[in-house]
Amino acid sequence: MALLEVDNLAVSFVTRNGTHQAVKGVSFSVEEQQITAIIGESGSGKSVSCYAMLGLIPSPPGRIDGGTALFDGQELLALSEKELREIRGRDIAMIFQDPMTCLNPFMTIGEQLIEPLMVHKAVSRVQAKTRAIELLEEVGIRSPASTFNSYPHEFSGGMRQRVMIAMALINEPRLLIADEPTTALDVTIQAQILELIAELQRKRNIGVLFISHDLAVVADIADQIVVMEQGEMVERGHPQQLFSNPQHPYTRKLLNAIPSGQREAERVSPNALITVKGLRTWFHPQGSDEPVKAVDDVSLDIYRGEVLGLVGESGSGKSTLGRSLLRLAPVTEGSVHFDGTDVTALEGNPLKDFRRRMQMIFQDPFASLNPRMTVYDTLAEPLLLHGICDRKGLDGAIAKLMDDVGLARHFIRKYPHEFSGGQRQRIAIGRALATKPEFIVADEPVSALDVTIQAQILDLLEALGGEYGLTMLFVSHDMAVIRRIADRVLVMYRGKLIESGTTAAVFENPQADYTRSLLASIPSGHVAA
Amino acid sequence: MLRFILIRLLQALPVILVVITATFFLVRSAPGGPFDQEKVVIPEVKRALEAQYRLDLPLHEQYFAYLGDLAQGDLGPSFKYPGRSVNEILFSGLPVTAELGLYALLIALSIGVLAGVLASLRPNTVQDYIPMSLAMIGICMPSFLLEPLLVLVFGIWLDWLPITGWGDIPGDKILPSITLGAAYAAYIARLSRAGMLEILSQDYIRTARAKGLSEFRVVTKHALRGGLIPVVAFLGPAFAGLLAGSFVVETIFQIPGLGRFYVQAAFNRDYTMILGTTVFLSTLIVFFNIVSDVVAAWLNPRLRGQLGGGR
Amino acid sequence: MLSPATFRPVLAGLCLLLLNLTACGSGESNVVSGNRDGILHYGNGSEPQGLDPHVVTGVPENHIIRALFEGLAVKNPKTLEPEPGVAERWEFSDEGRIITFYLNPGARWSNGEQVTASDYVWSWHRALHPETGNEYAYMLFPVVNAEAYLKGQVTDFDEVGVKALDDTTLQVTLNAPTPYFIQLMDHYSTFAVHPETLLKFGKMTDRYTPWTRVGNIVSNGAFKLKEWSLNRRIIVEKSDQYWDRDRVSLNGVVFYPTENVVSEERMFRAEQLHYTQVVPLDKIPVYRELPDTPYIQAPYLGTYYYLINTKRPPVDDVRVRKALSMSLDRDKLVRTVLQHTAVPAYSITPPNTLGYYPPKRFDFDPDQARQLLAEAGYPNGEGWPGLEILYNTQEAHRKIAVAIQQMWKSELNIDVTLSNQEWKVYLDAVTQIDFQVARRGWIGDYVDANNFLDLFITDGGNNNTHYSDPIYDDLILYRAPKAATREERYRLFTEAESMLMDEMPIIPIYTYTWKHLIHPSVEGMYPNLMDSLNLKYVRLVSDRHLPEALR
Amino acid sequence: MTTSAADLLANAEQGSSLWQDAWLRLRKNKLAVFGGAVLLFMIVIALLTPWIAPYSYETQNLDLGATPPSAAHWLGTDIFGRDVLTQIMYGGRISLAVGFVATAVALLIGVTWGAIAGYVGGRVDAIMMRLMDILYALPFMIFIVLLMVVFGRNILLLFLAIGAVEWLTMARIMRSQVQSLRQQEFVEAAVSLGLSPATIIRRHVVPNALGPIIVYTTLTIPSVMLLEAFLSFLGLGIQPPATSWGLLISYGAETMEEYPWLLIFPGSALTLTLFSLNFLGDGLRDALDVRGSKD
Repeated sequence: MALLEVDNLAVSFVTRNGTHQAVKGVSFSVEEQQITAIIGESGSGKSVSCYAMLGLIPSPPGRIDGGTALFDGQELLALSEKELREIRGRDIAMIFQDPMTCLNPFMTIGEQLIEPLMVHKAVSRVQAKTRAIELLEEVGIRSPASTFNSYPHEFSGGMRQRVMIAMALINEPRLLIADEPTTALDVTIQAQILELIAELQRKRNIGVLFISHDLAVVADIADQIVVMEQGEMVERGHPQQLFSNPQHPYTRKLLNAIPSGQREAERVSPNALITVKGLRTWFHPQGSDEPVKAVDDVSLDIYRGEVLGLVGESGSGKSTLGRSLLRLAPVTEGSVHFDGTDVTALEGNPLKDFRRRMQMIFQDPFASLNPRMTVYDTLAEPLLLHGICDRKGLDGAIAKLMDDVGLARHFIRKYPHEFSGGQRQRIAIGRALATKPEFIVADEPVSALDVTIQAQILDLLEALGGEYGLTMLFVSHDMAVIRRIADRVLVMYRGKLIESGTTAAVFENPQADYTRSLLASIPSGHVAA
Repeated sequence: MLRFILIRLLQALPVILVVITATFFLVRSAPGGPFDQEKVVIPEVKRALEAQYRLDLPLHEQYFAYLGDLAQGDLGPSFKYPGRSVNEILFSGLPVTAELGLYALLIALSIGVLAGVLASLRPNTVQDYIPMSLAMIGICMPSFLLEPLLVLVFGIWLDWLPITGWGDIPGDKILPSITLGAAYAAYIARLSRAGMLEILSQDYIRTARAKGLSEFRVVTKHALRGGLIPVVAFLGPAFAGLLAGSFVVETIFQIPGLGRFYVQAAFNRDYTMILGTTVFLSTLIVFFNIVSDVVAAWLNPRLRGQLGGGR
Repeated sequence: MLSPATFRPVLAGLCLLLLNLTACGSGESNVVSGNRDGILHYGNGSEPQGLDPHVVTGVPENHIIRALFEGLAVKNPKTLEPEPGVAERWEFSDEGRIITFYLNPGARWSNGEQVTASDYVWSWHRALHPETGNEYAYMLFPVVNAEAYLKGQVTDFDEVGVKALDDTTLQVTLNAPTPYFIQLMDHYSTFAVHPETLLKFGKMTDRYTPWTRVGNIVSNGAFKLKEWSLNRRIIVEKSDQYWDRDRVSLNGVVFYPTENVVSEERMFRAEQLHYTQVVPLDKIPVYRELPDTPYIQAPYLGTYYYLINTKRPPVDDVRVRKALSMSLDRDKLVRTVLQHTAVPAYSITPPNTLGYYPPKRFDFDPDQARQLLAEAGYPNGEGWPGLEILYNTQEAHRKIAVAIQQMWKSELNIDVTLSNQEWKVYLDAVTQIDFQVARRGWIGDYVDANNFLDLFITDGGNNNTHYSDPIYDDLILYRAPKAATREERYRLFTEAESMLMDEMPIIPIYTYTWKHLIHPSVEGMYPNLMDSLNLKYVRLVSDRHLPEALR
Repeated sequence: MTTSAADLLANAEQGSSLWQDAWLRLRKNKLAVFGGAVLLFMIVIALLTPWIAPYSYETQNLDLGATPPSAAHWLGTDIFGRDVLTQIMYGGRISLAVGFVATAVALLIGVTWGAIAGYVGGRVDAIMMRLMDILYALPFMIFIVLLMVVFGRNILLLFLAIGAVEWLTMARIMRSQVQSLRQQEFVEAAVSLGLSPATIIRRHVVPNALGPIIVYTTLTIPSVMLLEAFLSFLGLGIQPPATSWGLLISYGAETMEEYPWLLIFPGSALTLTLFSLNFLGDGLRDALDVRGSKD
């Protein structure tokens, strides 16, 4: 018998605006000692179904409409809150997506770690601590005894996720639910965590329910894959079978969306639009005398018409570099020549003029659009500001922009919150293009998007780049995306450039160790596709 | 940590100096003087009085003389109460007012936090509406209205509690403390509700629930610490506010505290007393703001690191 | 690590709070324990400024100082006639210009020393010294050269008319016969202080030395200072050195600074006070209807009136002033707003001021008022330029002003605005005569019409109306003091007062009464025109209770 | 490829403007609608008072004195025999005016100050915050009393003085809002478009900080009204016979045993208004939070 057998589960949310069916009769199972992965994009109901059966969705507004969830023969949906509590944290443990927010910042790691043990099992504090330290060691935390009394903020994301895993495992659960446990992490860390989960699963013989939006990530480790779309299960099967012979069109769409291929280095004319020399951007955090050297002595050229990929992990300074070029971050030292003019010294109107010529596309389309301005207002602002068109021509210019970025014109009076992530990113692109810029910094423009949308946006950027004759600095942590879109690649590590070259050269013949480890951590699913 | 506090204290000095200067000249520009009486004072007598209190000097000399005395901790003699120094009056009233403020604050805290937390646990239900409506009443109800109500009900009709005095009769501290604390209880209730709602929507609360903790434990161990930080940050200014705002309560309940002097001093043109209370209060306000900032920062492990103290 | 540490002090605080706050039960009331122990609990209005007789001014101070000190002569609480205090008798000579006080050889300071005539000379020197800044120094101005000494025109105090002939004989020389001078000996500004005690803490003329503190102060009254808690209470206990101690019944008095009248009344109802300084107006009808009411009301030597700036239009016209005054229905005002707690006044001097009755020159007559107004050029209020009443912020003044505003509106059809100002601003405006109409009250310092009528001499400090009439000045300043008999003097006063009311620089409104709540267990408090209380006659009787209806 | 504006608008899907949208959401919130209706009612009554008040405002009937509610005087009369309903209606004019105007002053100063300090940051912020520290450190009761004493009283100054005290917290809230908004990418986007700081604050920052500001505003109005009552009580506020709810309450409180209706009715009017304000404020905040409503 399966460890967890979910059958026809339905969940809905009742709000002021009506009832929303989040999960519409989903069935899946987790076998003992196996990994089942649920794949789906945001809003597909994959997380909700798992939380619902453990009584973790707030009710109201959440409501379980029907179905069964048998855990080890026990009907979870029929249990009282108290009985469910007994199971949670003891038999079924969870790991969540964002280790930054899932650990209580006000409690020490140790205190949080031993809590499930103290609550569910009659152990003394000392015993619990011993056990916790053992586990910390097992999940790969160095000097666990001394970290026991540290607070979460003293750890990096990867380390916190290890702590979360240790916390989940401390009661030797039989089922581990991992909700996007690697999504918020850097690629190299992502690979390590995946490996750790797989290893622990093998060693301890537990069932794992792995929730992810990224098919490539789960391809390696899952024994079974369930694909969900808009609250419904569209396909399930073994990874091999799924990858080789996807049945449902949506599954095919997901597979196709995995970034692949490599751009041909077509037109790298050594005609520099931007020349950066000895650029330093240092920050001085309050209460610390040590400056943070976000960008430290970087020199580079960006050629007219090229897409220059900039890779690096979080904290490598890649975003700061992009912002420094646009004068959005204060430059400490060095020069940035744009078309022969040093923009680091510009102020007032000349600066405003240059701002028109260089634009930026941000990572998070939820944050980069003013939530209280309509699409029309958002697009009109740059057009009017820079006198691209007058009041009369405004509607026409906006309509053209909408067409260019692939948005239906009738959306024009809507607010950002009424759009999906992909649509918002289109608006953001439209805003950047409105000034008819020559140069665009795209800062992780697709990493907050679902995979299928990712592909569309990349296509759009590519197409528009040609149409508008853009030069682009494309910042990303995702090697696959970079390979897909960039002509040349720069690799950044701790504020410095450590490798540069054509995309082909960097990917096929990496020089720096760090580049090699980056490449190695690309989930093999990408390769398989 | 120490450095942070020191810097804050140093920054406070010019602030207080400006306050003193502004008050000094503001007070002096008010019509009427400390020795004006209903029955007119003979000019010779008035001159003698002004000479005794240095009021015959040019204004700027008075100002610097005052600062000189202040530097030595001398707030000068009271005009209204000859024979008493301002220091003496302040320090005779301070313990009483501080005690009253402390009780009021404790009452405000216990009622406010309880109501706020209860409300936050079931937002938009009766359990939320009732305490929050009471809080709204608490905010809206002026103390000069709440006081007679409380006195009438508990002091006269029910005859449970004494209605005046401070420490003379057992139980006479209850009504003034409640009266003074009510408005703050209401603010604290709102603050803790908002803080708790914020924290309860955090991911780590879900983590705690996923661990199988009881709801009580989730609230007390995981949510309260973060949820009450805004309340802690509010306590400093609140306490300073309580000290300064005890005027009505102290007058009505005949409590020998500081508050009765503040407003009276302004009406009496008791220059030294006005300045003394202003200096004293500003110092308290600044001090308590620093304290509550430091405590709030200290309670937050992320900020505690920034304070430089480590753990 | 955080949680218990954070909440422990809070918990501890809560426990402390509970311990300290509860321990409920009202316990024994002040009245019950006071009656048993002979302690009077006295609502005294406010915290006294101080206890130095030559420094303070004010009524609450008066009550305490007169418990601690005693003057040469005191007022009989029933008749207000002088009776022996420190002086066992006194003699007039030189047609009343010289008074010789014979001090009681048994009069003692609280430290056991004898009260001597030279103590008085020293004290009056202090009271009149220009550097002391005694605001009540003018009480001694009838004494030869007293005013000149204060103003620095005479620098040798020996020239002032006060001499110690020996330890028990004090001779005072006056400028002119002053019938009320003996009364002034019961005013604290003429009291003796103990010279050595003062000198121990500073110079003779110092205003702020700690000589009046508990343990320092040496006094000569029926009581001595036992406790002085700022803004909380002042306790005096019976003095074992007082010459007339056998007559003193109380063992002590507790004075409370009952600033808030509403609270004071509640304290009385809860039997925390034997005596209240005032009674809230709105409570008076309730108290009046009680059987055996503790509410006592009696005429008071004071007049409530409106000052008129006789140089500012439209009230520079005497017809307008009269119209305003005649259109005031004082009876109605007293009946309604004032709840019968005042007596309508038609002149400045209160009736029966030691047998003097002021003339009544006009009455409530709206018809004549309208006619006068029309004559002045404002028929039925037409063309009225507006008028502002200035008063200082106080509930009672507000009520009267609001009612008067409406009376003038309805009787004369004129618009009047109100301006309430806080005390010092109001005083400033009144002193500068920067108003049209301003409220004013005058409480007599001594029982004599002169105390009211000399307000309005030309440029008098408390005139405040620009009223000036040389004939009036002559009557008050020169002719009345020289009057041979009381009848002659009163006739001159009547003449002057008639002149005053014909010019109407003030609108008299009512004569004050004083109102107290006195617990039935208190005996020996008598109603009198000065609201003068001599605590040495007060006795407490047990087993008397407030009327049931109050509890 | 030219599209006329008319075309574009005609084709536009039933869009929702911020306020339109907020209005729709607000209408669904029964409490907020109730609050708004009561408030509107109060304001209309206040505006129309001179024409609809049952009695003249000044008319006294001294011999009648204080009487409990009756057919002639629905809410009774006060000690001058004046109609309490009329008094409350006139008092409402002052109270509402003080509440709204002083709060508007506080809003204007506070929001501007806080937005500038928070957005510009650095030295400007430090100086502005020091100035606020100074004002914070002034014992404000004494400060207002002194202001009124020194400059004399008129109602305009009263508004200003109260506003001048209440804006401090407003500025603090605004500043912290702006500081966090400043980190948001859409503000960065606005910078990269080349917008001036003033435009960015006006168009991008302030509208997004409305929620907490609205809530604090609804808290400020009661405290302003109470402050006015307290000042009037001390004789530093409005001049009799003009009155306000706070003043009526403070008089009523003194005679609550004898004439309870003098306390109950003005108290109810004030409490009802403040409750309504609170409901409306909370409703507005929710309604304006376009993001929160989607999920």
